[in-house]
Order: sequence, then C-alpha cells, then structure tokens
Amino acid sequence: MHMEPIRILLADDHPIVREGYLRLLERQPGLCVIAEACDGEAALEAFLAHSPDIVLMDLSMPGAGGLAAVEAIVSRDPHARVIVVSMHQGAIFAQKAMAAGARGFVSKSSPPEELVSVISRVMSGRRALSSDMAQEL
Amino acid sequence: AGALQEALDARSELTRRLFTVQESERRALARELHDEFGQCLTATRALATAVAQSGETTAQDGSRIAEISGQMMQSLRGELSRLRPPDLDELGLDAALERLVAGWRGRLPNVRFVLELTGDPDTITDDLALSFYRITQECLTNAIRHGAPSTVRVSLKAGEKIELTVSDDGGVRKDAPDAEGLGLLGIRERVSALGGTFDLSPCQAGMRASVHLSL
Amino acid sequence: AGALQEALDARSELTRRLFTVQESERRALARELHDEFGQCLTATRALATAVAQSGETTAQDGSRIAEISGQMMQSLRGELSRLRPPDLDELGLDAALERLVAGWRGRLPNVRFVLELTGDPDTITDDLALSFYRITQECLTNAIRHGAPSTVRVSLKAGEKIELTVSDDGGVRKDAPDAEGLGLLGIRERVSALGGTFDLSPCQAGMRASVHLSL
Ligand SMILES: Nc1ncnc2c1ncn2[C@@H]1O[C@H](COP(=O)(O)OP(=O)(O)OP(=O)(O)O)[C@@H](O)[C@H]1O
Ligand SMILES: Nc1ncnc2c1ncn2[C@@H]1O[C@H](COP(=O)(O)OP(=O)(O)OP(=O)(O)O)[C@@H](O)[C@H]1O
Ligand SMILES: [K+]
Ligand SMILES: [Mg+2]
Ligand SMILES: [Mg+2]
Ligand SMILES: [Mg+2]
Repeated sequence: MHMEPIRILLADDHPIVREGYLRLLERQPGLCVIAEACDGEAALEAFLAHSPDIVLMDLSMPGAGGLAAVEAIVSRDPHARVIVVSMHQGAIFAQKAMAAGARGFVSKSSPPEELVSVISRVMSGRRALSSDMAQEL
Repeated sequence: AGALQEALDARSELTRRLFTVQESERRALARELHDEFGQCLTATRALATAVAQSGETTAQDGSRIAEISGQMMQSLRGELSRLRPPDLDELGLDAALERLVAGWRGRLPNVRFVLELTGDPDTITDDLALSFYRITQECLTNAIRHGAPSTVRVSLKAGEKIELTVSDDGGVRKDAPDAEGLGLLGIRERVSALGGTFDLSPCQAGMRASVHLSL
Repeated sequence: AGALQEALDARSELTRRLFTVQESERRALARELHDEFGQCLTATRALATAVAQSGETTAQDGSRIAEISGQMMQSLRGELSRLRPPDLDELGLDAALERLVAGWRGRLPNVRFVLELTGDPDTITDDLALSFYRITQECLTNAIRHGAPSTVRVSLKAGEKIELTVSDDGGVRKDAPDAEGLGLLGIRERVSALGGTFDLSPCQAGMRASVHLSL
C-alpha cells in the first residue's frame, strides 16, 4: 500500500534545534519536512505557500512569537494541524496553545520519540500532548 | 548621630544593590543555560534518536547519547527553576504563583495550599512581579519551615493598591525573633525599595505575613 | 546613638552574610554544572565520535552531535570561570591568579600586566585563597575601568603576614569617592571578615590597593 508522506513545516528560531529535528523526522518512515521557518511571521508565510499537513511551532521566537503565529495560521485555515514544541513545561503554556488552536503540545524536555507519536496522533484527528505535559494538566 | 544615620542609610542602599546584583546574576545565568544548553540538548537528543533508529551498528551508541542528553535536560530543569521563576517573564505573576504553589502541593500533599488572586494583574509590572514572587516564595518557605501548618493561604489583590498576605495555622510566634534571618531581611529590603510596608504578626492559629503597596 | 550603632552593626553583619550566601550559591551552582554537565558532555562527545567514525549512514549525525557537545562544553567552561575561579581547588591560588592575569593580557594586549608571587603559598588556606582571588579580580577590574593604565602590577607575598597589592599608573584619584560601589564594599567586607586591613590610595602615577593580613 502506498501512502502520501506527511508533509511537515518546522518553525523554530534556533537553527541547531531545526537541524536536530530535521534529521530525526527524516529518519521516520512516512514523514518529510518540506519547509522551515525561523520566526512566526515566516511560519505563516510558509504555511500559506506550502499548506503542510503538520506545523511544528516553537513558542519563544523573535517577533510576535509562536502563540500569535498559531492564531494567525488557524484563523486562515481552521483545519490546520499545529503542534507546539517548546522549552516551556507549565500547564498554562499548553492551555494557551490549545486555546489558540493548536492540536498538540510537546515539551522539548520530552524524549524525541514522543514528538513522532504526537504527530501521528494529531494526524489521525486527535489532540495530543507529550507525557510530561499530560501529567502537568 | 547624623554620621551614624548616614552610615546606616548608605549601608541599606548597598544591601539593596546587593540583592539587585544577585538577582540579575541569576537571571543572566538562567538565560544562558536556557537558551544555550536547553536548545543544544534538544538538538543532540533528536540527532541521537535518529542514530538510534538507524538499525545500524551505531544504534546502541545513539540511544545512550539520547539517554544521557535526557538526563542533562532533567538537571538543567532543576537548576533553572532554582535560579529563576520559570513562567514569570512570559506569562506573568499569576501563572508563576500557581506554579510555585503547585510545587508545594506536590511536595507536601498533606498540607492544604490555597491561592487567591484577585484584581487586575496588569497593574503589576515586571519588576514588581519578581519582587512579589520572591516574597511569596520566602513566606511559603517560612510557613513550612517554622511550623507544621495544615493550611497555608496566599492571597494577592492587585489594583491601585497591591496587597499580598501569606497566612498559616502552624502555631503562633509571639516573641518576634530579634535576630532575623536573610529571608525577612530580603523581604524588607524589597518592600522598602518599592516604598511599601511589611508586617509579620500572629493571626489566629499561626502567623500572617503581609505586604502593602500603593502604586 | 546606641540604638543606631546597633542597627549599623546588625546591618553590617547582614551584608557580610549576603556576600557569603552569594558566594556559596555560586559555588553550589558551579559544582552542579561541573559535575553533572561536565561528565555527561564528555560521555556524549565520546560516544558521538565513535558514531562519526563508523562509516555508516549515521556518521554525519555522530559528528554533528560531537560538535554540538563540544560547543556546550565551551560555554560550560565560560560559565564556570565566571562563577568560580577555575583552578582554585585543584591548582591553588597561584595558578588561578596566573590565569586571571593571562585573561586580562589576552583581552588588553597593550597593557602590561605584571604578577609577582613571593613567599610560601601553602600558608593560604582555601577560604583565604577565594577571598584573595576575588579581591584581586575586583582590583584589576577597577584599575582598568577607572583609568587608562599602561602597567598594572599585582603582587602577593604569602607568609605569616599576607600582603596583596594591586597598583596601576592610570591616573591619581585624590578625592576618595564617598559613594563607594559594591566592589570596594565587597573587598572591605572580605578583609574585615578575615581581620585584615584594606587601603586604596594614590601612588606615583595611579592608585594602589593593598590588603594586609596577619595570620
Ligand atoms: N510563618 C512563620 N511562622 C513562624 N515563625 C516564622 C514565620 N516566618 C518567620 N518566622 C520566624 O522569623 C524568623 C526569621 O525568618 P527569616 O526568613 O528571616 O529567617 P529563617 O527562615 O530562619 O532563615 P533564612 O535566612 O534561611 O530565611 C524565623 O527564624 C522564625 O523564627
Ligand atoms: N584603580 C582605581 N583607579 C581609579 N579609581 C578607582 C580605582 N579603584 C577604585 N576607584 C574609585 O573608587 C570607586 C569605587 O570603586 P568600586 O569598585 O567600589 O565601584 P565601581 O567600580 O565604580 O562599581 P562596581 O560596584 O561595579 O565595582 C570607583 O568608582 C572609582 O572612582
Ligand atoms: K522520512
Ligand atoms: Mg525558540
Ligand atoms: Mg526564611
Ligand atoms: Mg569596581
């Protein structure tokens, strides 16, 4: 059976983090990173240009930041699947992200496998959190 | 007496500056650790996981690196939260206090911690927020350290006047200790730098610390 | 006046404790960073190097992890040397001062930094060593910050009496500033805690700071 790969937009201001995630995601069968962005504004632009299946969005970025970008993307496309990926671990961050329209929240402290599993859960239409965040909530 | 008073004033001013220096040292270090180490660890962990999933002979090394990076991330978290209230900058005082109290609830499930936040938190600027956070932190620690309370109540009213009280039922201490520790000193310094007042006195079954400040 | 004097004494005592707390906070943090991160980074770097040399498809990931770990190691070293004089525990005060001065030589190649160490360094215990290190650090910073010297001379004589002087030719300041900064305050606190004396006065073309201590 042939399936279209899941097309991912990766938004994070830290190039080393993008590099790490890029290599991780490329290893995963069925996933491919089609675009990168280094701030919220660029993320919105890339979203409109490529309509990715999944957006991985950092919160702390220069400019308006990740939360505003989540809102902007979701207001353009209510079906957008955005997963916030952040250094922050507080429940309140996850709540704000979900309120802004994100479908998932993964803390950068969680094992990378969790990012992969959250992507597939969100692809199948569910909301999902990394397990440390689930515990926080 | 004039000279002595001057010396005392100068000394108070210096103590205040020391607190400021200490706080900004912590802040700088926390930022460095967060921005530099946190991000780099995220990256090495992701790269290592990719190696671990390769099915090649190096997979095992990859998973060890991922494990060790995860461990470093854990201790980084610990250091960061000791250095700097994690949520203060991004989400403000309310969220940071929720977290602080949640931490105590986790450590001491048998003590009831109540947090009441009322009024408009936007009146509390960043500087004020850090001061009120540190004061609350110290008062909570004191309530637990110097008594065995069953309930500790934190209440913060924000507005033109800001009022913080932390009260416990861990026993009354009538004889105000004349040798104060660094905790109360720090509180008094912060409060007087803001032009407010601080009071610690018995209340019902325990002690109540309160800060009053008019903006 | 009695009450004022008491208040002043209490305040001085507290300032002293604040300095101690600050120093031990730095020390604890440095230890944690050194022990935890230092070991872990060494390990991930070694493992990653093995991956990099495997000749497999993961080799590139391995060498990136090794690079990033190396980078973290670098910034760790930077943080550590800001928090704590690096060689004090292992190499003693002499080596640490050499390093400190070498750092200044590197940053300011046009200024001549002279370091003279005489006597028996073993008379200087760990506690003393840290104090003398911090004092030298502040005096060097002051010599550079508050003048444009062509030569700065640090001399430490160790024995039954310990004598440290830091002199510069960066211009005389006759009017002793009556609003002292935290630098001189910190020095005075350390010196008086040790029972020694401190003096800062004009000498030839600049200023000389000196500490005298009898063991
Ligand atoms: N909630 C409280 N209940 C009972 N006693 C208290 C309370 N808060 C403060 N005290 C008394 O006030 C004293 C001074 O408090 P302070 O916080 O200044 O010092 P400390 O807690 O003893 O030490 P540290 O310098 O580590 O804070 C305490 O030793 C204690 O006797
Ligand atoms: N080597 C020096 N040459 C000239 N002036 C000096 C020297 N050392 C100290 N001073 C004077 O003494 C003052 C107080 O020094 P101190 O180190 O306490 O404060 P500071 O260097 O101004 O600030 P900081 O609190 O950051 O140390 C300085 O502002 C300067 O005027
Ligand atoms: K892939
Ligand atoms: Mg970021
Ligand atoms: Mg205390
Ligand atoms: Mg100085």
